[in-house]
Amino acid sequence: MESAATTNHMEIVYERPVTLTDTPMHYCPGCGHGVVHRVLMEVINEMGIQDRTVGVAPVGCSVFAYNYMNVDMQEAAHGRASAVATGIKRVLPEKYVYSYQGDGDLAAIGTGETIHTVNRGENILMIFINNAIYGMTGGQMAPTSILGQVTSTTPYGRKSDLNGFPLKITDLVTQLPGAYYVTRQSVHTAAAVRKLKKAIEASFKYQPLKKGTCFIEVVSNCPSGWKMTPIEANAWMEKNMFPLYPIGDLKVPKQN
Amino acid sequence: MESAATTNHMEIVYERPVTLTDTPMHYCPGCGHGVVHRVLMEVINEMGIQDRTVGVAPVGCSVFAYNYMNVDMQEAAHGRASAVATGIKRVLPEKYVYSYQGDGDLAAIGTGETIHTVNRGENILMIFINNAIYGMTGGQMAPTSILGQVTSTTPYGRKSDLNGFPLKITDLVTQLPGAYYVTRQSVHTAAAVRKLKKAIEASFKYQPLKKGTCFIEVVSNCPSGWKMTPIEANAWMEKNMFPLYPIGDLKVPKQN
Amino acid sequence: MKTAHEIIIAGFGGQGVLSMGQIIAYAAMKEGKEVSWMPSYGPEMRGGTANCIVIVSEEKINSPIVSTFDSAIILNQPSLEKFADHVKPGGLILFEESSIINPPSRTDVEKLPVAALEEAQKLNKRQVANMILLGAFLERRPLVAPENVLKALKEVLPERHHHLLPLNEQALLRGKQIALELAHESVL
Amino acid sequence: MKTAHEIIIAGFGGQGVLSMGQIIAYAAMKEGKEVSWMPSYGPEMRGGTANCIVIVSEEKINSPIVSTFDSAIILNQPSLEKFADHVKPGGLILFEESSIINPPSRTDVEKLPVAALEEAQKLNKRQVANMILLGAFLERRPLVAPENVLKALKEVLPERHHHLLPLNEQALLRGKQIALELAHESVL
Amino acid sequence: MEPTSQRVDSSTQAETRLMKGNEALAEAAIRSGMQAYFGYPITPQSEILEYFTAEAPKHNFVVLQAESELAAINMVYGAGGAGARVMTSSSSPGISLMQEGISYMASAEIPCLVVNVQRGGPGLGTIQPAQGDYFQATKGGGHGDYRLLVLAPASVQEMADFVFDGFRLADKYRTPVLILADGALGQMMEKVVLPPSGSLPFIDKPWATTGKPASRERNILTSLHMEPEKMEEINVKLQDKYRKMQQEVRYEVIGAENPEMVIVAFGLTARICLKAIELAKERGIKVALLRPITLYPFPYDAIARLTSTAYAFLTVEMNAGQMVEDVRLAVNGKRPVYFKGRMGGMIPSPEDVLLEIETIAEKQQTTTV
Amino acid sequence: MEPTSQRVDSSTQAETRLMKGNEALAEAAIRSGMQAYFGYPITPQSEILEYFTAEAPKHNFVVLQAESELAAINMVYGAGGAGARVMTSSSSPGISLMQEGISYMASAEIPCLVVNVQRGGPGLGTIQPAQGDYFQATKGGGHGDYRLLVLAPASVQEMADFVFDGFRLADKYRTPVLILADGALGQMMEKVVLPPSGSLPFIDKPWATTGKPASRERNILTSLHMEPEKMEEINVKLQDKYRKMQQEVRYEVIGAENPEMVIVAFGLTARICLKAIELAKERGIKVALLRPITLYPFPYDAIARLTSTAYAFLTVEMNAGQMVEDVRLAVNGKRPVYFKGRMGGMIPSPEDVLLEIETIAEKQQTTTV
Amino acid sequence: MIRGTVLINRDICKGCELCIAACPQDSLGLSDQINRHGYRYVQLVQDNCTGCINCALVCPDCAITVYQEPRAKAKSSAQRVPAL
Amino acid sequence: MIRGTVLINRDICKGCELCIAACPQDSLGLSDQINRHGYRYVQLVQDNCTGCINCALVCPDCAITVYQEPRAKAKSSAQRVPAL
Ligand SMILES: Cc1ncc(C[n+]2csc(CCOP(=O)(O)OP(=O)(O)O)c2C)c(N)n1
Ligand SMILES: Cc1ncc(C[n+]2csc(CCOP(=O)(O)OP(=O)(O)O)c2C)c(N)n1
Ligand code: SF4
Ligand code: SF4
Ligand code: SF4
Ligand code: SF4
Ligand code: SF4
Ligand code: SF4
Ligand SMILES: [Mg+2]
Ligand SMILES: [Mg+2]
Repeated sequence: MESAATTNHMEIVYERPVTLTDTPMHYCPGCGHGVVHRVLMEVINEMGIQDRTVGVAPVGCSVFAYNYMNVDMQEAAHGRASAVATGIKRVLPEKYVYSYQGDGDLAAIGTGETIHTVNRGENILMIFINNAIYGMTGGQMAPTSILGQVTSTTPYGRKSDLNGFPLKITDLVTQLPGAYYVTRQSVHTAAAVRKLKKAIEASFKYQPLKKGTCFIEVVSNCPSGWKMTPIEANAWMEKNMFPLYPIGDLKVPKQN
Repeated sequence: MESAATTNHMEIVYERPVTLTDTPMHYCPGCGHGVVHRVLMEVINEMGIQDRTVGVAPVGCSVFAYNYMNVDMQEAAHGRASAVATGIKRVLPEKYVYSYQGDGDLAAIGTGETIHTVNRGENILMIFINNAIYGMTGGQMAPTSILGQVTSTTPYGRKSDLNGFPLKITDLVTQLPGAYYVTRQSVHTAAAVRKLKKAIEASFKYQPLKKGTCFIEVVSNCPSGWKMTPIEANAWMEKNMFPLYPIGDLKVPKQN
Repeated sequence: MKTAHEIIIAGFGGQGVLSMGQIIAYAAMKEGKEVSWMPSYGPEMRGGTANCIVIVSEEKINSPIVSTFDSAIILNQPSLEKFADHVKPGGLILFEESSIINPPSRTDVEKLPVAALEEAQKLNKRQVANMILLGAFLERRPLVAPENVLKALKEVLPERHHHLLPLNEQALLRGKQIALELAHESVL
Repeated sequence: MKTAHEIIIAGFGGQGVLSMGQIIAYAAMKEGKEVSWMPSYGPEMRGGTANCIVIVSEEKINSPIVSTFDSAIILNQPSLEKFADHVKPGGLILFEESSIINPPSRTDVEKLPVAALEEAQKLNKRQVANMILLGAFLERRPLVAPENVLKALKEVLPERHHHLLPLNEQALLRGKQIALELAHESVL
Repeated sequence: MEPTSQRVDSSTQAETRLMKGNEALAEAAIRSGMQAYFGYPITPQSEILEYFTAEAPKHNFVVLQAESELAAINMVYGAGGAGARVMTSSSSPGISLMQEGISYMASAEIPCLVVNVQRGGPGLGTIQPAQGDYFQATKGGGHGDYRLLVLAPASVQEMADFVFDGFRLADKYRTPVLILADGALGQMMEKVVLPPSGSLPFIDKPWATTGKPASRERNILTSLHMEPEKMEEINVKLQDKYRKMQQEVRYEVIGAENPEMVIVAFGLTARICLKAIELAKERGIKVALLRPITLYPFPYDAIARLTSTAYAFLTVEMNAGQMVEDVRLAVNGKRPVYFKGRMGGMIPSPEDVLLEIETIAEKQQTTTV
Repeated sequence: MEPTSQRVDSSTQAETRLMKGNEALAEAAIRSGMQAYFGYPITPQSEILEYFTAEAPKHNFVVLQAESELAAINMVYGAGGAGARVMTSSSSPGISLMQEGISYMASAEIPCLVVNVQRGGPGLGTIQPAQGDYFQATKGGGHGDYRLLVLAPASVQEMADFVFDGFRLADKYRTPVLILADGALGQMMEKVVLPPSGSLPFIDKPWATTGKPASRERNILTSLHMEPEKMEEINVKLQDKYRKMQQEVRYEVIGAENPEMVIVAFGLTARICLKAIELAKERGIKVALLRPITLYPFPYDAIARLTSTAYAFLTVEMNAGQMVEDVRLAVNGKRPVYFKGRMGGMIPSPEDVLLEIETIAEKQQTTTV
Repeated sequence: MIRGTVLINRDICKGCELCIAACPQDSLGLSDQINRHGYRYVQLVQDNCTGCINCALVCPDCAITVYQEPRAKAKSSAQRVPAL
Repeated sequence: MIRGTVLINRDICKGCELCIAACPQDSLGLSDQINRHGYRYVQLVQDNCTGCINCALVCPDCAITVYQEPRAKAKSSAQRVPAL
């Protein structure tokens, strides 16, 4: 530990939440997964719901989320996190249940489960990390990869005629009557992180109302998969992903 | 054969197309599947593309479509017709390829394939028979069943909190950039049948342009599953399904 | 009667073939007998033919599927062609008269043509033709007591159709009568 | 040299451990030898440790996975701890000097510490440390001819990095020199 | 439309009813205290889901028609992991789609009940009864080394009873249990004595993910272990469990004492063989039936013991020859093992089987003369 | 990031290269005239898809990253049914998801090549090499009675060669063929002599759905046959085909003539055993290796013949004991059959195997003394 | 008014009555007879058919062939297939 | 201006530099040393930290603890967790 100024007489204004385990995270330097994990755990800590929360980890870089998140967790098969979360929530309707998935997991192999979970309006929070690539398996094209993006399976850039178009799955789920709250956030600046935190807070507050699914897309980075430094990656994300995946709310509950 | 008036000196103004086999169809009396089959085969006959067309049958009441449609056909696993059609079209890009699926097939188990096929803009025609029920397996709830609808798995009526909402999958695929032409039609009147025929014609004309997927939903009936006479069924459909699934074009190619 | 009685009931779907079998099975069970009811469950779609095998036995039933029968109750021509030869010598072939164009030619079985449809029309309800057949059958093969058949009927019919019970009872009786009348002329 | 030479090369991911092995294998193949290169392919994510087993043989290679080695080229401390005891008596442990805090204590093997990182810094390219180690290794175990190593390098390096070939050659040479210098003081 | 047996009110009393196998199974599940069912319609077992949806309002269980079998099995994973007594059911093609999920559950040790009311395959096949999924059920249709405890009912009564056994064993071994039935068993009606409700106790599941209280570490359910050493450990643990499961082996032997011939058959086929054995007896051939009730664990020893009296074994299945491999492994070369199968939805008749018996008996005669 | 072996230009000449198994397989596929590939990334075989996407512009084949393994296998069905030389590849969990599709293809007789580069299971498991999918591959992980022709490569060379064999056999028998490799074979580099392009002829596929000309009836590819009689007919036809396929059995025997002990092992494990056999020889124990190259058809007869000389058999696998059942069936009780396995991504070492050999040899000594 | 007529394939007609509902002329009605599949089939009950083909368009079983007196310019939407 | 400071867990810092970019005070910089995972870690390079917690908010590895001189009314968005 290192600190230039002395901390005597100072008070802690930010520290690791107890809901985050001590295990150092395996993510690459600068990877957005870590930030989202932390913010999620901060909210659970601050809301005091650690003992009533069950999370579902996906297959993807965040497959080990359960090593870091200090809540009961299940690790789902690739793409099925929302089905697993459905199973949990249906038998434990009073618990807080969330799923956490990448773009390959949620928007490729898991498309059917994603659409139907939201369409049923399962009273869960779905967190969707869109980094426009398959991080874990070594940087292959994701459904959300942008046109022209070079990945290990689009070495000459994604072309719509060969590989289809970037899939805006969040826009699709927004259409579904089961969606209660849908928002798209990011974690590349302190301000963005604060907004994401509010969105997660709101989602957990909505959950006991049983009004439907809360769905949060986080437009994120993959420095390794994109072959960039974290700073470059965030800049690339702002420049190339934000126009396609604009940050902001897509559906907010009607005041009543 | 029976005819009150003599047919001497008269000419045939409607007869069975040669693209429809002689096999009597196994569908229940009044079932819309038969009409759609016939219209589809009329178009193929009239366009003279029988020798360049490959169809894909689903699992559902129309599983035996290949017994009636006099074109080369493959029978796909439940929900995978559009993946099978993708496989065919990718290796035979100059042929006309269509898939034919029910609502359980296309919008439940096959949701992922449906979304991704259209999102890739596969240059095929997808025909989607929405009869708001699983006809083949005995009248279970379909993703498109309407709220309150009594089916063998919603004996007290479909409830959104238990069973989710009617899934307007055609509205979803309309959003996808790969969709070139999306329309919703029906077959309960002669006028409706004429419109459907136009839609199918248009779709096959678009196919060689390689501009993306043509998607035709046919809002149809299931007298047996709904436990109604065909006439009652069509009336019920107009009254209950059309408001939710309004007939008309959802996406038409831009003129250019 | 020997310890097990094996019956095939066959016709078109919708003729009440399957419930006929169920009623026999249910009534026999109520009498403490061993029973099994095995439908030929059709293709995953409507229509077509339907049949079921019912076994009523004093002992535990092993195979619920048999290929020869003590009795056959036949409601259409294709079924007759399929099953007529599978009735054991000395067995019974009971059939709906108007539905059968070519009656069975076997001479080593009892043949009982019942004009059930016609009779049902007379009762103003085509749907009870199967009960007429059942009544006739039970007259010739009294596997279960009539009062138990009525009880079974009550159990098998959905509540909302219970007002039809008297009509069904009437049909059963009519069937019994017909069989009695025919008994005199029946050819072995 | 006996008919097969079994080598382990181990370090952190990104240190060029795997390509070192590939270069040896490729060069040996060009010389008509049998070769195998077996990476420990890591978890489905970035980072962590990496190693590969390279076998160069006059004869057909059966198991590409072995648990004792003729030579070990070690680039970090965890790898040294993992593999030091698996080097056959009389074998070679070559290691990057600055990365190893506790050098191997065995006395029945040849130990060759090479300050590859330091030397690479001198060449203004940390990334060629692995070539320095390779040069040193081939000096002590001349499994393949230097010209074939250069050829292999050309094949293994992506085209866009071909301008680095001279630098790599320099590094190889520097490694050779170091090994020669050390040879005099090396302890068995 | 086929008639449906009358619905019964689950009760704390045992009750005798005439029911379809599918319905008896569903009613038994309700009485067993099942807490959740997730499934997708498929013939010949859709009655199970239908029965649950009709009964649900009267009881306190979850029933959900999933969007696919894939979703269903993963919902089962979630609910089972959360500690619920949970099940799913399907028929052959649908069960194939569940293979990945089943492998996951075996590995993460999620107790649950899976019911396969088999139909004729391969492919879409037919909806007629078959036993073509024996290999898939007993050797593991999914990837990796795992086993399911497999129960093979042969009557409507067993369709009901094995639900209780299945849930009990699933909890006991923290493992998915499979009931391997067939379309005929699902569709036929027989008398069934329904077990009383509440007779199957619930056990503590301290490993379940129900929310981490301060008093314990978080619970994690996973099948991922990147270190092969750790993954091997998991496998060793599973294999130990499977060894322990051997004690659950069940079978019955019916027919001749000191038989000259033994038929091995399971499920409905076994009952058909009993009829054939009666016929054979009339012809003076002493045949016994060995009916495996658990297909995994398989009654190898029981079969091996019979090699001392029987001169031949005949395996009868509604498939092209699957269990016969296990019978051969049990007999281990000591006696000839014959096979008779019907496929694609065809049911062997007692006469089919009798013919085999006679042929084998004749062969034996010629050999011994 | 691991380095990737250099890409080579497919050519009409045979070429010698140093390549990863996955890449050699992909390059061989291109040279074999493969017309379409559909796949979904999964470690340890993603290089196959990556290789194809990099090479596609230079050649005339279709490569498509599907949205899932489920979609991929059904695209294979479509393309194969349309007459194309088509393949997919995946690793264990992904292959489980393909089981329904594979059963469909076997039934509809769609020729294609499926590659399983196995990793440790069950469940998500680990990405390290394993052979835990032997049962799934050889007994049918999907539903119904069907078999795949299964080839088990043991070297990078065979990873390449078996693509040619696979496509040839798939066409010959109108059947899906499976290459059962493992992660180590996919990731390791060896010398490979790449077969020249164009050396694998194309055959006529009059059954393919390519559009119905006036000159023939329409072609229908289906696995549905509602009449059980018809479905049984289909099954009989399939079983006939599988019997004919027995002639394709391949294996090799290496090591001592008239061995006292025979090791049966496939794939990479076989090569590890060879090393162990060398070590055993030094200790005076004469051991031979029988390596099944086709896992289905399995070399039962070849193994049975060896029972005349060997006093014991040892099966070594990277699983909990799967092929050993087939070895037992082949040996049929004539000799003891031992098993040594490592699981969950662990690779047995030659020393592991040697220990088993010595233990068996000792046991034999004590018995014979 | 143009004269037409229809030929109904009574063997494949399922008596769904959709054609009856679709006929603007009320020309069609159910027969009292049943065909070999057990269905009451449709027949012409009035000789006022115009050959508008509406009935044929809605028939799910393609059981209806429609004839019409020749006109200078046929306007039916169905292609004229020569009756071979 | 409020005074603050940060404590950086150098063992888990991965040197991604995102905190450096996020700091409005330019208080942070990369050290020349590497930690045991091989990463150059971050350290305070100027003593002008205000305790605004921006750095902590963007840190993917939760490597930063932030301190601040007590104010009458703390306005940080993070919950005050008593340091036990
Ligand atoms: C059935 C199955 N298919 C494929 C895989 C391989 N796989 C693991 S993670 C992954 C994709 C991960 O991408 P994403 O969901 O975007 O997560 P990220 O790593 O980018 O966070 C894939 C294809 C698998 N484990 N299981
Ligand atoms: C994998 C699989 N799951 C389930 C089934 C059973 N099944 C056959 S058709 C069908 C649904 C049919 O409904 P739909 O697609 O709406 O077609 P329809 O019959 O209404 O035309 C189902 C669930 C199957 N054959 N395969
Ligand atoms: S590969 Fe990408 S998504 Fe995965 S940990 Fe690294 S940076 Fe994050
Ligand atoms: S069940 Fe419904 S969809 Fe199927 S044929 Fe009958 S009416 Fe048509
Ligand atoms: S052609 Fe027109 S007028 Fe004639 S019967 Fe048909 S619908 Fe009626
Ligand atoms: S529409 Fe066709 S099937 Fe229906 S009644 Fe008329 S002719 Fe018959
Ligand atoms: S953001 Fe965190 S991990 Fe990155 S450099 Fe700063 S302290 Fe280190
Ligand atoms: S707390 Fe604010 S001022 Fe202090 S180092 Fe972090 S970002 Fe800079
Ligand atoms: Mg991603
Ligand atoms: Mg439908």
